[in-house]
Amino acid sequence: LSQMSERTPLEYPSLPRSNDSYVDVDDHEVPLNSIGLPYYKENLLSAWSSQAIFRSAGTIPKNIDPTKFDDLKNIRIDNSNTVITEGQYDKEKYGRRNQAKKYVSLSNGDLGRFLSAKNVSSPLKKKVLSDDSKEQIFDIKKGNPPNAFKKLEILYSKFGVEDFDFDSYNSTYFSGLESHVDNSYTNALIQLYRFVPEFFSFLVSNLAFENLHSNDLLRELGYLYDMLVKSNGRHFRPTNFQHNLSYIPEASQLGLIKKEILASDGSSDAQRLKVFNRFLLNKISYDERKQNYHSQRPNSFDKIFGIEIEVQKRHSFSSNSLRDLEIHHSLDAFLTDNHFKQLLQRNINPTIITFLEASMSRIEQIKNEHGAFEQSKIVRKIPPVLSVDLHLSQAHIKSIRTTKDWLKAKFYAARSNNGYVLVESLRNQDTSEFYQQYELVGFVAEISGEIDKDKHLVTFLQTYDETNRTKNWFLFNDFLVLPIAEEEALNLQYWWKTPVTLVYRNTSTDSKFCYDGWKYNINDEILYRDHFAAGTREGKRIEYELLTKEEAPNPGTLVAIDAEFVIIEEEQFELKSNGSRSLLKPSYQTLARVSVLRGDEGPKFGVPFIDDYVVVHEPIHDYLTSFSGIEPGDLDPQTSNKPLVEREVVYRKLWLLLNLGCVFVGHGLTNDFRTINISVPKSQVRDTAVFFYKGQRILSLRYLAYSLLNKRVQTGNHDSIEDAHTALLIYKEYEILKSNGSFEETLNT
Amino acid sequence: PQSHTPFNYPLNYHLYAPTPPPHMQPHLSGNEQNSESLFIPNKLRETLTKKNEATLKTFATNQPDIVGIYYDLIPLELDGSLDRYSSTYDHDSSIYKAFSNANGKPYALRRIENVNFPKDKAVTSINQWTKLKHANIAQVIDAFTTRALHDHSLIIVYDFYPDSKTLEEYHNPRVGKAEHITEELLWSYLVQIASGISAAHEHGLPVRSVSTKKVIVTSQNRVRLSDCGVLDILHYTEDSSDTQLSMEKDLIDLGRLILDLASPRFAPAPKSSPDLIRLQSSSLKEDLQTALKYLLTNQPNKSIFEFQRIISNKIVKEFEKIQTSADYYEAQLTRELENGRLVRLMTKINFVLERANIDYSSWESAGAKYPIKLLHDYIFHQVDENGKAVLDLSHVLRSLNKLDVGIDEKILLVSNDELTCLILSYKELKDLIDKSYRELINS
Amino acid sequence: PQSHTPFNYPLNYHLYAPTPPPHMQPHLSGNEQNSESLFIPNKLRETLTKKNEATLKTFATNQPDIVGIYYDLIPLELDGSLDRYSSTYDHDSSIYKAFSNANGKPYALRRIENVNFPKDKAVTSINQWTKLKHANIAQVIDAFTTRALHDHSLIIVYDFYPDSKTLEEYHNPRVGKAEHITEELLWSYLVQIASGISAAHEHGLPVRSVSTKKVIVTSQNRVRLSDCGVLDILHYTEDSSDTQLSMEKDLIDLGRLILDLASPRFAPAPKSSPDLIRLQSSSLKEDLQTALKYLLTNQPNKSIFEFQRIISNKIVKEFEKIQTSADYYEAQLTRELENGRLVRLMTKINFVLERANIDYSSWESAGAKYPIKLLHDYIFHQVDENGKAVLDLSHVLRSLNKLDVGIDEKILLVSNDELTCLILSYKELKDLIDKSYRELINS
Repeated sequence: LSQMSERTPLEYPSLPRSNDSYVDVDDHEVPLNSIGLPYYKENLLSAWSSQAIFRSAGTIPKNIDPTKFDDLKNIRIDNSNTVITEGQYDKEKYGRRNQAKKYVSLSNGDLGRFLSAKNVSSPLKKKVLSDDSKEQIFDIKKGNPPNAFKKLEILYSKFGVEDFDFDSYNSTYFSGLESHVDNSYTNALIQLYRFVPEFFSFLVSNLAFENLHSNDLLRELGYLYDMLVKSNGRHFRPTNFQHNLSYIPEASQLGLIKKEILASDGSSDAQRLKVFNRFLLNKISYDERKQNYHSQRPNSFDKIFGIEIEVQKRHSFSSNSLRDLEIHHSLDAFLTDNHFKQLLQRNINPTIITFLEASMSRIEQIKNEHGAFEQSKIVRKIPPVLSVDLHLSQAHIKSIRTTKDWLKAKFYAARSNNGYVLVESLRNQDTSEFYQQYELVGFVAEISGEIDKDKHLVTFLQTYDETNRTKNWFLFNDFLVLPIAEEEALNLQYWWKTPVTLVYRNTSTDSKFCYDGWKYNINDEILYRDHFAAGTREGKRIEYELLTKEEAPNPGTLVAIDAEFVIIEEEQFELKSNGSRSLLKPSYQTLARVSVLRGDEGPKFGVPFIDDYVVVHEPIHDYLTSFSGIEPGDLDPQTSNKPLVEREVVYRKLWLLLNLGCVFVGHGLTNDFRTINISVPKSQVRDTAVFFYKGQRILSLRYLAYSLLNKRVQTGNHDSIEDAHTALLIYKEYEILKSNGSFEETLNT
Repeated sequence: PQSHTPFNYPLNYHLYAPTPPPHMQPHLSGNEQNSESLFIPNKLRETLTKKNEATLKTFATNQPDIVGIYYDLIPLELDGSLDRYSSTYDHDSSIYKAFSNANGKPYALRRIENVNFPKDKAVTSINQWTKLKHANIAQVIDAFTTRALHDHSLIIVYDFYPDSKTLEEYHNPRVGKAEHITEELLWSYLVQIASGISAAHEHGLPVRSVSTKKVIVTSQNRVRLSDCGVLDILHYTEDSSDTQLSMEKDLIDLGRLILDLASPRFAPAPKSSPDLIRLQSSSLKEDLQTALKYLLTNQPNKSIFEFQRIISNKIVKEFEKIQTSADYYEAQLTRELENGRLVRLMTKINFVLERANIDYSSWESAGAKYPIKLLHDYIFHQVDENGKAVLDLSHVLRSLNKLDVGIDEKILLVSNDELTCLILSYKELKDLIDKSYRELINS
Repeated sequence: PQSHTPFNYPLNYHLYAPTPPPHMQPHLSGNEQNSESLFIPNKLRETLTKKNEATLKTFATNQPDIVGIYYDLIPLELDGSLDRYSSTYDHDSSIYKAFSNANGKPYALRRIENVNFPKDKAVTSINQWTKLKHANIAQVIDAFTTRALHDHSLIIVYDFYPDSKTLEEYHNPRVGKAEHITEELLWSYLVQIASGISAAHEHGLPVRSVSTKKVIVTSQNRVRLSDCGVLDILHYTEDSSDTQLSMEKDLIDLGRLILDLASPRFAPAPKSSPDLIRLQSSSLKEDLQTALKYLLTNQPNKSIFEFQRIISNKIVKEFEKIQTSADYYEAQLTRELENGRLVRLMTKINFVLERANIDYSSWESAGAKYPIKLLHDYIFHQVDENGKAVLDLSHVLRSLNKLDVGIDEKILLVSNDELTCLILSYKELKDLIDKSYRELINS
């Protein structure tokens, strides 16, 4: 025992490898703890506090595309075979050197954008944009485009698109365009021209004429602009316009058709938009000429947009020359490399004016199989509205970013022998009479992200507020519309903002928006006749009685309406293991049948005067027969025994009823109007689903018919005549209840 | 001064020791040691390194960046087949490795293309599987459907087992050497798979995917049922009458799986071939034949639990083997205990030193970091008398360990220009680094 | 001289990587990690470190230097008792740790003092045991008699299981906290010990030493039969008639062992107390009672194998648990191996970088080392958008791991002046580091 208490200090035996021997780094056979620690009684230096928490696990790495950097070169290291790519680094764009990427969790859904999550008592109550969310979408962070400029997604809750809080993106009276639609990249240009008064008034006035040509953009864009105005700040979905565009063969050939899919194909929308711009203006010019072909009406579009260009070709070795006058609707603006270099050498930073001036008189040397030519293109006349497509090289873009005030809000143009002289301001009052003033209406800009997929188009627009007599700038980004300061709108120094298409207009002549231009000489003939897609009344089941001229609708005329739809494309959704179902995209429905009934008291009360089936050219995914009553074959002109018309026919009828001031009665009309693609002001809508709205529940037509009218409806397949009729009766009942003051009581029982 | 000689600070702690049992080296006579027995066996190191590589591997693909909460998808060809159509699922199907945004860990994603569900609830049926944790079942994590892959795909998420192969690919690879099959190995598989099946059946879940194409080898001789839950979703029904039938089928499938593996050319027999005839014509030993016969024969009250009672002596054997290998891993782990400490220490030094915009070559510009820089050079930039670099890991570790503890031993640090020198103790240097590190945190 | 004093105190392992008390521990969710979650868990590391130290520990004694081929003997007090007399062996007895001269490994030596053999052959009976290798039996290595300890001692050599304790010492220690006993743990012991016994019985060997004093705990919840073969030698007889009886007694001993552990105060009952009455009065669940009843009751054809069939479902459960723990050890080992490689990699980078007289900030002056320097900064000198240092250990580990594996993922390295950048893969960087390191060796 005494031996045990006198223990001598611990010793360790010698180990197979001595501590002092040389150890090669790559000798994996030596464990690192073959070298021990000295005795310690304090925290080791290697100890890390467990309070230090690292949050980078799960951070999604940045994708690096080596081709996206400027001045790429390969460097061979120390004469070896190792070759490394070196490029220029853009700190503004990519942030600091070795900047840690922030962790962002993907699982935090954006619930805030749904009305159902906002505790709003009625879906019809308008929410005012809070300052908080305003800040969130319009916060210009250093290095990154603000959220308001980025591509916005519509989110669908289980209640569908109606639950999405569009209003939080737009508190103005200008309507935004929804993004989940085919060719949605064109939204930027559609909005741009919407604010050109000459163009707007031309299109809307033109709606007075009956034009039933298929795939006619002149008409469709007119409808669209009329609807945008009638929407009065609510979002609108340009489905009819895009549908027409998609069916134009030339548009497909030009690569302008971009189906609404969830992933982008990577090609540049900016490039596509410039092609679309030229195509659209030419097509409208063509559509107008086609429409006016048989009438003696003059064509007016070319007077608004037509740029007269004198083209002269001179053979280099002879005096042969060809002279020709061309009409273009847009100006392709670019600087040649030589010209650009010369400017830089002279220390001149080109502005938009330089680009425009150079593009209005151009001399090119052309060599082809016919020999060498010198070709000159001189603009002889610029139109009241000048549409400009910018074609910029990387060097140009760089110079734009470093040039203050590259984009000019106005310029003055004077004709000269060699095209036009453009100046920023008039110094010499004597010559001012030769100059015409042009002002920037707005422009489309490309907003880049760190990766190509994020590229996106937005529009900056200047509007004139007639009541306050002020000019204001707005940002239009699909369904987002925000006021923006002029300096911010015109600022092109951000790495993520590149101009694409601009519109200037001549302000010497005053032109106003004519919102009811269709009023004059309106042609409403279509309301009083049949216009079947194929055949005549014979052999068709006709359940309606055409309107007579004596019954011509007036403001306040009550009509009952119901529409049926078929599904072209089923809804897209995702399921999770917690049982939740998230809607990515609602089903794509198209109009299949519309019934409109006389609603005013009289002998023909409740008698239908429109009961049109609509030709559907696409393959139909689901006829929804039990809801719509539509049977396969009903919508095909070859097989149908129904009164079948083309969509533009029925649309014109409805548009006329709307513009003649009819009041529409129906049940749950929001979705009907949305799918018909019509925007009806509230004052012209009597929606029984809204009247009988109780708590969060919308009462069905069937339930209302049973409880109010003691009537059983919808026992078999739905029938739009019956449903419109039922809604009409319910509305009449509602009026009675309302007038004798027992409505609230009835609703609560 | 001589009291400060290094001998007063023996490096005695946290040393590695000869590994505790089990000793798994090849037979070597007496003091003849090879590196395999002294240090961690190379083959194990290689295997584990390979797994690490398989986990980290990425390459540019045209996959979408993100599916659900998963990113960096890369397709795996677990079954070595390029044919996307899976007869098991009657859908096109593929499998991906991806990382989770929630925790940064890798997972395996089974994708079934173009699905169409009768009921939304089908997907929630996965929750029964996610709750089941078992060493012989590839852990089921989640299921969801997605449109991100340009169709309506069903994705079932599993733990990722790096470098794993299906039994078929392992024992009958299209390229490379097949792993040899012994009767002992068959028993091992039988016991392990039965163990997985019994856990599922205990929870009322038929496995439905017992086949050489669906059982994966995740480590040496370790197998797991994989792709569980897929058919539960695809063939979702609220009618539970087929559960019992499917469980009985699991047993027959297990018998067939072993028969397939036992057949000389690893040829799955045509479905028409009677299993029992195949069994009798095989050259398997009697005990295995008896076990398989139970699995392949229809009889009342047949169950996986009854089967396990029958083969209990084999289970005991496998139990012993797996204990041995757990002990072996533990023993190997004792050799590698100090690695983490050194990583933490070196990271701290590297955090502090050589940050941009500081000139580390003088007191004036670097302040407290000047001696740290000189220490760094002392540790890593040793030279011999000719100025040639001395690259000695043991010097590095010795110095680092002394620094880690912060002993009082003093060292001589010479300036870059070799004109001045500092004499500091490791303790003072430790404090300087600690201080600089704190400053960095609080800056 | 004063420098020797501290070594008498054991190390405080918590200074190595401190863990705050449970209520202070931050709750980590999903993507959050701290230094503890990134490295081997403290508790496991401590256990393994203690094993290393137990293996290496030695102190000066008056023991002879060499016994047989074994040296550096130090006495172990495995059972915590200073009383040398062993009632089991009816001899004075003790146990030592020693290193083998043949292979340098540590072994445990059981010494029985003053033996006197009827037959020389008795010692050779040990060979039956040495051939038996089993995860639940402390491996028997050798037996010999020696006069080196100043008497005629019998020495039986076993593998050395560092830091192991007998069940009694583990669950009822004279000092310190006892390990809690649950019914689940009892099952685990039962399955393991039965596994060891069945292996012995299969070889025709009764264990003869199934008791809480002789079963040792070698790792968390892992037990082994120990001291096997001693009584075979001491009570050597060529008459094999008692083998069957001894085997039956092993079963009863096993039953008693579990009963002893289950009794509230861990009080081994007097031998006279009827086991079955103790069993009935215990509060054990029915399945365990049934199992113990089989062990404690006399019946024809009773065998450990039959017993294992009865408890097969429990064996299956233990089988699953031990597989899971093998997987756990494998995962930890993988991580520590990674760390080992990272230390070597960091050492290389530090060898190569920042050597004097080179400007690392440009291609011209640094050549191949320029990208390595940029990579170093990328790994260690992350900043946030305000330029503040981001000290993210998990970023360091992730990047170094990718570099070590050399994957094809490309990274963007930005020059000091933030005007140019390099785009290259981890693979290329790894090659550059290797190349620079080799140049340094050969310079």
